[in-house]
Amino acid sequence: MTPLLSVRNLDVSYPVGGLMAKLRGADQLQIVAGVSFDLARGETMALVGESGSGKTTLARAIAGLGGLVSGEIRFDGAPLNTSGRQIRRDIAFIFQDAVSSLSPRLTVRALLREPFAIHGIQYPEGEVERLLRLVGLPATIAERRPHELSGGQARRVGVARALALKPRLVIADEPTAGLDVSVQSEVLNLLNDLRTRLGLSLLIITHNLNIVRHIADRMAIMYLGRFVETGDTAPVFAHPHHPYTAALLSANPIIDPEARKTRLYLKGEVPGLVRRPKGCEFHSRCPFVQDLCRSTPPSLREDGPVSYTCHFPMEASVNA
Amino acid sequence: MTVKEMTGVSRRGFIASSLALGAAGLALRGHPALAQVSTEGGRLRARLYADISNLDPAFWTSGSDALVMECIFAFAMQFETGTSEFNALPLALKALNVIDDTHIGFELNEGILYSGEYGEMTAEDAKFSWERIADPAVQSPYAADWAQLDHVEVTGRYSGTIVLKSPFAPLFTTTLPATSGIILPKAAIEAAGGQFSTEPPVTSGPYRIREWQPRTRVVLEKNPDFKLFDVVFDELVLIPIEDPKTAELGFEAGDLDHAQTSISSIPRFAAAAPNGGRFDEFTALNYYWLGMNEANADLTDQKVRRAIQHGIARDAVVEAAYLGAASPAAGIIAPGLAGHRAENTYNYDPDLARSLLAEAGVPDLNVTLSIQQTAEDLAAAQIIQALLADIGVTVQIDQYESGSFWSLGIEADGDQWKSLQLFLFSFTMQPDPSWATAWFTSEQVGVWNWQRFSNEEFDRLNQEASTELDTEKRGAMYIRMQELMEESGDFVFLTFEPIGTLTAAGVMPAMRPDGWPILSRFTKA
Amino acid sequence: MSLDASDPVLTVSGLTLSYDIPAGELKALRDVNLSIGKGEIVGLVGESGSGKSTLMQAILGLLPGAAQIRSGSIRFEGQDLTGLSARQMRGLLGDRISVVFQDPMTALNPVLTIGRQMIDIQHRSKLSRREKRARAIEMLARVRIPDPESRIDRYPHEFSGGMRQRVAIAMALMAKPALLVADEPTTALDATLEIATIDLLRELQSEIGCAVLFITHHLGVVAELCDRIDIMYAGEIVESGATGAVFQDPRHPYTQLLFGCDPAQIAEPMRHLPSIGGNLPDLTAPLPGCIFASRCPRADETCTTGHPADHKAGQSDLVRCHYPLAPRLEISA
Amino acid sequence: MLSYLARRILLSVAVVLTVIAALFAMMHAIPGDAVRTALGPRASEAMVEAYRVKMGLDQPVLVQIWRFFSTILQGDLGSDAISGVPVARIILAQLPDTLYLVAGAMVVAVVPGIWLGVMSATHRGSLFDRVTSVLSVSVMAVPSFVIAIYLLLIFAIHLSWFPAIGAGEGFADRLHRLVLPSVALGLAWIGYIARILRASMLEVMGENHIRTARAFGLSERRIMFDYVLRIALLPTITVLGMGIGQMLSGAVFAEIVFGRPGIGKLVYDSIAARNYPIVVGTLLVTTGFFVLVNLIADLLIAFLDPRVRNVVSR
Amino acid sequence: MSSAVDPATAAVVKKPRKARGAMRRLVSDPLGALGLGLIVVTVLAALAAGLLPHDPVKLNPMVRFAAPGAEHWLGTDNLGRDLFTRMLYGARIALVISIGATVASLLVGLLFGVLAGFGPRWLDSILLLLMDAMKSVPTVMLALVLITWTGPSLWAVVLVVVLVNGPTYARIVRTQVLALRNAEFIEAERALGAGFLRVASLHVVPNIIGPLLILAAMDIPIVVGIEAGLSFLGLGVRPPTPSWGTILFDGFSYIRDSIWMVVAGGLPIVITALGFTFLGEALRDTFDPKLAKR
Repeated sequence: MTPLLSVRNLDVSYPVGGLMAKLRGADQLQIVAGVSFDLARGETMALVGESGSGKTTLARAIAGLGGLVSGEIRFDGAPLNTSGRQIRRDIAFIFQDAVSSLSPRLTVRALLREPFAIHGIQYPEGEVERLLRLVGLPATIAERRPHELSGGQARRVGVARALALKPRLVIADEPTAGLDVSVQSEVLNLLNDLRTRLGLSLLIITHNLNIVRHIADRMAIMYLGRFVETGDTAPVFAHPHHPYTAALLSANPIIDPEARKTRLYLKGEVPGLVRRPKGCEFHSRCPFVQDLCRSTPPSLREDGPVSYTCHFPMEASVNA
Repeated sequence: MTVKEMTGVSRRGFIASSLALGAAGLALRGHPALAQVSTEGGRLRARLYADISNLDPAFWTSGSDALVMECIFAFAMQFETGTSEFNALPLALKALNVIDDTHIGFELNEGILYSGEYGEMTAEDAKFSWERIADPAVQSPYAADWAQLDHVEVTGRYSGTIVLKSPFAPLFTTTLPATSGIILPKAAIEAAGGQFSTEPPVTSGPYRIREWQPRTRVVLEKNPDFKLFDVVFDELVLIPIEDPKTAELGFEAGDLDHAQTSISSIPRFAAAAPNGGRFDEFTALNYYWLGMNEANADLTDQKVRRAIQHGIARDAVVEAAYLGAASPAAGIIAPGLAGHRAENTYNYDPDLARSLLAEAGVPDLNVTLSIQQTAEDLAAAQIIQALLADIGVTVQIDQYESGSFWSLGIEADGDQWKSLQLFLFSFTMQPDPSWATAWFTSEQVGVWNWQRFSNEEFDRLNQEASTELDTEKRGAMYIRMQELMEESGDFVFLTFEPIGTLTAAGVMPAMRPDGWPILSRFTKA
Repeated sequence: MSLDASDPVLTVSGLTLSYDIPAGELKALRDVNLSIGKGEIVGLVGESGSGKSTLMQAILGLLPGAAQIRSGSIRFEGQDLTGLSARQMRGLLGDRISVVFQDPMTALNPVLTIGRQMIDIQHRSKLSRREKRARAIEMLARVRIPDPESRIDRYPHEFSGGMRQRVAIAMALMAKPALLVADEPTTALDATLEIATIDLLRELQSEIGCAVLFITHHLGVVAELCDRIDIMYAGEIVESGATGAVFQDPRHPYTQLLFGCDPAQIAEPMRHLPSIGGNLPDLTAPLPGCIFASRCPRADETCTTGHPADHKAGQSDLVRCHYPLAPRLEISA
Repeated sequence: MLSYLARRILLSVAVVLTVIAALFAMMHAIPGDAVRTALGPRASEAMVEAYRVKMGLDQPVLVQIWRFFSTILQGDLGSDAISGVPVARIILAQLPDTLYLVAGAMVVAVVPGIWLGVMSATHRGSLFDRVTSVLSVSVMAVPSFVIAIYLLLIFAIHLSWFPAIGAGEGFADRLHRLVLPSVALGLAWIGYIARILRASMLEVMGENHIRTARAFGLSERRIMFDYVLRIALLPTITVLGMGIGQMLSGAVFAEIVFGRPGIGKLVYDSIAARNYPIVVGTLLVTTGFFVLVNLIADLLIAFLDPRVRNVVSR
Repeated sequence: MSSAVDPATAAVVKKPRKARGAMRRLVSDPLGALGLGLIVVTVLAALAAGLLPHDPVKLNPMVRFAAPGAEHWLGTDNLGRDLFTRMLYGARIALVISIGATVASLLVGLLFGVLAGFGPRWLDSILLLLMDAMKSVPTVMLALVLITWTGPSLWAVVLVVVLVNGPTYARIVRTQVLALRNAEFIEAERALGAGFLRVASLHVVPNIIGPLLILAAMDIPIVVGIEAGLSFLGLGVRPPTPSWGTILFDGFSYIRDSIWMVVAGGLPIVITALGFTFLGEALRDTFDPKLAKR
């Protein structure tokens, strides 16, 4: 069976600077580089990385929301037309900032009817109530405006809007950012429930590894716009191959002072995208860097359900 | 002395005197606050109606120029002040000797010194200066002032003879006592490159220029070498102020020692001059009228023009514009002069006006009324606008700065004359009726005859009247001429304009009968 | 008043505070008790709207005009801060009490160099400008700012977020204060930076020996860094105790539920995560009973009518619950 | 900083060029003879012919544009239609008096404006603040020529405290005569400055770094002047930049009412005289001045605010 | 052109508030109430102008400079016209011009601002340069040059206002559009497939128009000032149409003969200006306090 989404060698750049930059030929900044992955139907995949790793850019490019894209994106086996209208129905995007992703002057009802209006679809009677019920909101909320909603409610409305046109892929950008712990579970549970009930595929962008562990089938770790490690969630957590993955996993604060001792620390700061390091792009921060890393980019390696790009992968025991 | 020969007056000359007499003013006296500090004789601050633009006797342009030239150059002759008669007296000249109609001998005063290295004024200088203006090659706009000059013969260091091609009466009334009589040394003019503008290479008058700040002030200081008459004030500060109302404010605030007022303020100042100063009013000679350009397509029909004549209640216009300072006129020749008309041939009659318009087939006429940018013209224009609205004529008022206004009807200045329709105009006068009518002959069409009024009988009468010696007959001729003007429909005679001047306490003005100040002769009261 | 080593640096007792808002009186803090011992790191944990920022502002004397302290005291080194004049409070701030704020992007003056700001805050010192500058450089080096001699003349926007936060820490600790208040200093940082910053803070704290009040909503950070933990909910401190003890054996239902729904605290991967239902109570008109009653699965009539007292329970020093000794709640998703 | 400088200067040049281009387009768009449009009806035939040759009006439009630009950029603004004197010289002669007036108006505006702004921001909500706000808004609303006439009526005519007309000579006299026109021109800007300063001070006072400064026990005085005002003044500088440029042309009213020489009066007289070269020349000079002042203001802001230098404008 | 503060960004997307409560708050603000009162007076004056017994252009030189009295409430001018009547008719001119010109400027600003904000970058750059160029010509100069060529008329005044205020509004709109263009809710609409027209009309303009209207209300006194100023210079409305500016100029000319003309021309300018400014300030404070930095 073909995967629902199949991405091959995807590059995403953004135009930068003005005339001078154009003359220097430096008018584009490559943010995502050479990304390939598949997403199966009904599967949840998490894109993980720190700020500036390019995870949001990648997701937006897939949803056709910007960036100069090269490479191949296939949706349901066919090349994806990122500027067409069909993609808007097939792929739904849930934005990070729930409240500000709702047009401030419209009521919830109007917001929920919009997808139908946009696509010229006859609005099914009672659909607003149905959608609200679907995301666990009372029908009375339909007459409110975005600023009258709580963060959790706004996020649910966002989800309801995303689901209105029965998409097949939902991309959620940091769906729990800014939410309290007690609320974030509700949102994650909702997404998960919908995934199972509606047979959606989910692409979740997050920097929070703790939620990834619970909800994602597969995960991809991004660094400077590249996938440094991809694979099924459990094996990656159990045995990170890439030092960056290991560092991220160990950066989880814990109560046990003993466990802290095995923590992996990274050197320095994330280098700018303008000056990508040579060789392995992670070498400037890698605690285990060797000469080879500085000169030669590592190729993709596989270890069972996990693939990674590192010359000298971590031993299985390190993060035990 | 009256002028017999009018053709010699140039347009530029006319502009100049019109401006000067119509608007300029000036004063003298040390102002307590500032003036006496520096100079013993004090300082006199007077208004110029505009900034100076050219002080070359052959090329000057405005009355302000003339006023300043009269201070910095020793004129050949100068009009007497403080009298009611025009009387030109020799100044640089010591004597004039009319040998015959075409030979006039002259003798210069000795010891008139030029500034700089140019020494004493001589008969050679007179020859050079006068022949220069007359020389067609120089292209002086004032060449007509010396139109009949053949040449000047130098007979001695200080004496010579003016040789005319034919008799030329204006020589004594408009040429020698005015700017065209100014005598300048050849060397200086040549050093300046043949002509100059605002920086005279040489001066010879009671004052010389100390400082000129464009549009701000001209400061003149006393010339110690000048001996022809006693000069009282050490310093003249001439401030260009175009708007007479502003000048009045300046005078009242103590910023000016002498200024000409607006006509509408005359009654107020006549009742009480501000700051203990004096107010003088000069005889109303200058005439003010509404002209219509009969060459304009909308106005070619005489019925239309006559309708407009009948639609204007002149008393209302005059009253509104001058706030009671003047009365309506029936013509262009002031009371007391031969040819003065007491009454018009028509009266204000809006009904007749309307029927005339209907006959002409223009029940809703739109015309523009061009005026100068003064409160008085604006008031008069608005009254006219209202009156004409009453007979179904819509008037749009266009305001112009004085300079540009005066080129509106002149063919040499472009095609604007074609679109000119109605205009409010005033001309200056000398006390002779020939001054008034000279501008409306066929020859003057496109020059000063903006109405483009052209009438054979008028032209003939104008010619005959200038040689007619019988005052009564002559008067009748001029009355007939005004009738002809009126019948053409081109003219609505409005009024004769008085001139008022304000002079600060402690200053004794020196004024010609027409209200023109001779600043160098101002004294302390 | 004499101080001995066992005296806490800061004692908040019975602090009740409200805001005057158009809708009435918002009771932001109610009978808050908190104490921080010398050299102790105390974590103050609470979700949005729990009042932890208000408490911080009250301690620092930086309350907005609409806030009114109704009762209670904040004693710092024997002085009641609530009674101090603005001038007296200024005398303490930046000297005996320092702060690190949450947002490193806006907490520094954008138009002054780092050096200028670090020199300015030494306004009490009699040192020369040059010496102050030297101290600032030294301090920057201590927080591992590379090349501090030249960096000191840079403007805040020329630093990365992590570095800015380290600069803020350097500034806060320069005067060797007795108490450092850290208001979510790592929230805006990425995980790897967060850990590094926490390590740095711990290191500097142990050198200087100051007490730290660390405000956060991140349970893991408290576990990592703090000696003691105070849990805040809706304007009240509901549980307080040694970190290890509270994490191991939380006694207040809210604490239990909170820990229960933190994915980091759940060892086994589970698709369906637990959550706490319901909403925060309306603080303009709180019900007479327990503040958590409306969301508590164990609440009975006692809880909705009577306000619970503070109890010692289990290993926790303070549990504001009518049933502090009840068995642990079963967390189910 | 250098690139900001370069970009900002480039922009100013582009703006000036655009204005010149717009002027060219307008003159050619207006029906009728472009030369007459450029020179006005009073130009003599000789001048018209000279201009025709100079601008090459028989040449292709591109050549005309090039000549139009190059003559203007060489500082040649044409010649007065009446006297033939170069327009640039006429304008430059009038500029000083107007600049004195603008300087006077700036003093009138800035000193009380800043004081009121600071005082009302630091005493927010007080009676003083309320009164100041109402007054600021009130003076902003009233056009300067209305103020000018009332000042003239009251202080020059009725009370005779100040001279009514002219620019005067000598320092004391000039200063004395500058008072009323400066007040007329500057009064409204007191309000603008006070209001903008108050607003931006309040905004800065609410920023986190001020809280940081407070948390380090810095004195209020120091916080106000070193931390708040330093940032809050930046928008005020922008406003002043705009203000100086607007005053330069707004001076026309004060100059007419108070009978002062200056470029405002010059341009007013030139309009009545249909002396287009002077009107257009003055437009170019004041625009150039305006652009220059705003450039200086922006560079000053960039100098004072390190953030601006790094902002890449879209 | 970048500057430290951009007023426009401050105005982007804020919470709409309930209109009725806002109106109450507006009127409870004493300044807002005063402003509203003054505007109501001005509007009533403009409406009542036709009811007066005198004709605003009817001349009667015989009763010039009459002092205020029962017949002429504010006296008469130099041509004997009733000043009170002229003053009220002046209100008509002032209101019609200022509101008409402001609406025209708003439309122009909205059109070009949206074009620049949404259009391709080159179009934005060109429009931006044009806006900056327009704004770099000092207002009075622009007016003077324009009127030298067009000749004085009401339309010229409107044109001046559009050229002066239009680019300002366009710039504000553009900045807001740019800010909104990348706002999450716009992204969200686009992610749903909404087209340009839908996004612009349904989501962008409604979020921009509020603050823009407030700014425009606050600009009205400036427009009144421009009209009166140009008429004062003889470059606005033509005589005999009564404009406050022409009344004031007549008053200035005859300031020694009667002060009532200066009062009749100046006072209503002051009143209207204060009215609109107070109301504008109150509107802004009520709906959009962030605009204060403009």
